[in-house]
Amino acid sequence: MNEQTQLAGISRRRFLGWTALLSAAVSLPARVWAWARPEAAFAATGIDTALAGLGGTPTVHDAIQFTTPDIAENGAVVPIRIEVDSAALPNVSKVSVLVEMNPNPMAAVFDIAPDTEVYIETRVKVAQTCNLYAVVEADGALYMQSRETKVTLGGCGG
Amino acid sequence: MIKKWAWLIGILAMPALSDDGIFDEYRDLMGDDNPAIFVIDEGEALWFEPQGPRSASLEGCDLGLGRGVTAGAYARFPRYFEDTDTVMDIESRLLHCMQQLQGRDRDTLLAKPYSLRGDMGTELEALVTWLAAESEGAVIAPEQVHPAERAMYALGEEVFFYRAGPHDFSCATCHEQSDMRIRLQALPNLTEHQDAAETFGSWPAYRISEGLVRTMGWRLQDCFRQQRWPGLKLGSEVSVALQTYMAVNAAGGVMTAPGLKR
Amino acid sequence: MRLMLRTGVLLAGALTLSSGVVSSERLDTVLERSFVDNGQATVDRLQQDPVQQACHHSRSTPPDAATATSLRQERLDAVIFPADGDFLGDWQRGAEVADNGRGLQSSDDPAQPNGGNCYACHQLAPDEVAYGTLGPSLTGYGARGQSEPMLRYTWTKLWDTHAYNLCSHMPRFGAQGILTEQQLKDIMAFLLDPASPVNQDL
Amino acid sequence: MSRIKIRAQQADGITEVKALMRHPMETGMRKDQAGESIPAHFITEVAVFHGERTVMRGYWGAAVSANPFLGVRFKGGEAGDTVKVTWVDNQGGAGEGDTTIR
Repeated sequence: MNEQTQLAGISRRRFLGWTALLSAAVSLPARVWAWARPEAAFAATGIDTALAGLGGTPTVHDAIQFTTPDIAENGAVVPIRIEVDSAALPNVSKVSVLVEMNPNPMAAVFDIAPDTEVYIETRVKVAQTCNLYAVVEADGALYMQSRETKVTLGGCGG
Repeated sequence: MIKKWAWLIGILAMPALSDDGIFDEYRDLMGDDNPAIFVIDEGEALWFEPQGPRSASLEGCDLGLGRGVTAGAYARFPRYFEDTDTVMDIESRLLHCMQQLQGRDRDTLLAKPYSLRGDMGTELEALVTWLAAESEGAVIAPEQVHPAERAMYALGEEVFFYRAGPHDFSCATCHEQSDMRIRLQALPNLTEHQDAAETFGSWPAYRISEGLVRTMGWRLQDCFRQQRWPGLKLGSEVSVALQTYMAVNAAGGVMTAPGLKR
Repeated sequence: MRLMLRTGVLLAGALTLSSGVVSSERLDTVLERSFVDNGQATVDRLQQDPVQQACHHSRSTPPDAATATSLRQERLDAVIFPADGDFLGDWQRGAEVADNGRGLQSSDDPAQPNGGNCYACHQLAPDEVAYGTLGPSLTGYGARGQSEPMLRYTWTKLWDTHAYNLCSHMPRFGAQGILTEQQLKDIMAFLLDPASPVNQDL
Repeated sequence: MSRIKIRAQQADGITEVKALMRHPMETGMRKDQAGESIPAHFITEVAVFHGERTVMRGYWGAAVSANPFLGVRFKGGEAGDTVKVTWVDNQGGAGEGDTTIR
């Protein structure tokens, strides 16, 4: 059965010693990276302060395709997708996701390498029905798209 | 058998119970990736790990198909075991093996069988998840041969319709009609084969609301909590009886667990 | 009141019933063994009252005509109407009661007010999309007016649905003490007040 | 348990990477059953590498969902190339996983 569980190179036998192995294998934390986590934006408790932490007020740009569900089955996991048409908006270097009504609206920032696609998929927590923002930085300017996602009570209500 | 890319190619799909398609877009975006894949690995590792005073693994555990046979075993539960002279669900059978083979203490094992808020999973949850994955694609075929197995079905049916508590709720209150929902949650009609098969076959399941895999034993406990009933004991006659009722109604369906649910 | 162990013979051990019939004595002992007190949700809740018993044995459909008639009348006679004769409270507070799904579960704080959890089963205000379908839609309920018979009918349905619909799935919010008289008045207003969102077009 | 499942697939010069990480992503705002605060525990930084090249670096807050999913696309990449995903969290934990492009 071992070959069947070789997912992404992690066999069962390797998994058994995985935790110990990790501390040795992964010693390349943030310090050696050239970019930095925008701490002010992450610490912000309101959408305006969070945007200020990213560098200002973005303008709406149609080259940003921001996909979120209109209605989410559960706020704990809301799938999002951000795609930028690089012909219409070139040189995108950063992509950010913000959730307006979360205690800390800043959810994630992605630094995009110069010669790659601008395409990000992830899942975020959405505390209540509100607007989600996709903000991108290109040539030092900020652009955005926003979408409302409804968060519903799916179960027995208790 | 665990399929290498099962988490990416749609085998762990959401159930298609009726909720008027309101979450189709959400589920489309979610895709088929199911974090239960991690829990399957964890359960498999735990099965082979020597534990307890006897430093034994669970490889000698008889889940009904012979010692150490895991493939397809989940799909045959609940079933009668001669060595205990009772009908057992998979969770109580695993606890039995942990006591008998590994020499572990029952009260300690029962202290926290299911995850609480903030946990990433328990040993029992992981083992059940792996064993369910070992029955993926298997036909649901609970034993109904021994008189005790048939009696369990009858008891399960009786309890299913039993109304009690301050809200007068029974299992049937929510689960004897088709195409109904509570809030936006589709409710399976567990008296009917199709819904019973889809439901029984998709537990244990990763619950995205909790970030955890939950088992059928937990599911029943939580139903009774919401029914305003007292606490259901793991492996109790009522728990095993209701699982038998569902499994027999589901018989002939296919195991798809671990599922992915809200 | 604890569950009574009515049979001393069929105690612990394997189930050995040979047919599909489970006697009620047997069921009591099995329930007693299978459940434990869990906070406010105690095992005595499993003792059935006459309504629960009648509706259980008939599988959620009303029992025989004679039993049904007498039970229905008994429930009707037991309805307690508002002492001050005023049926309508505050629809805004009623909206909160309708939305709240908590109360009387082992996981709930008994010091907090119970909810009515109306949206679990009914459509009410049309802008709330998360409603269940186990019960009929009550959107626009206020169109039925506020005549005395209408007020008494609606109150009775909330207090004890079995007075009209024996073996309905709906909880007995008044008779079982789930909601207070004031909460029931607030729900009445939420249903019937022309200003309530229940009675607005989307 | 620090593990990552990764798939990388290449078509028409674009490689798509999908990764699933085992992590609780605790916000620090939840309480456990006993009423005690559950400490914040979340991935703060994540990176995707194609061989030696960094194709994406992410900085996350606790609002990314538990057992996080990440999908990215990059130009280039041939079948057989190595794709690696790494993360570090706010408690000093780290994870790494790799796969080959199909």
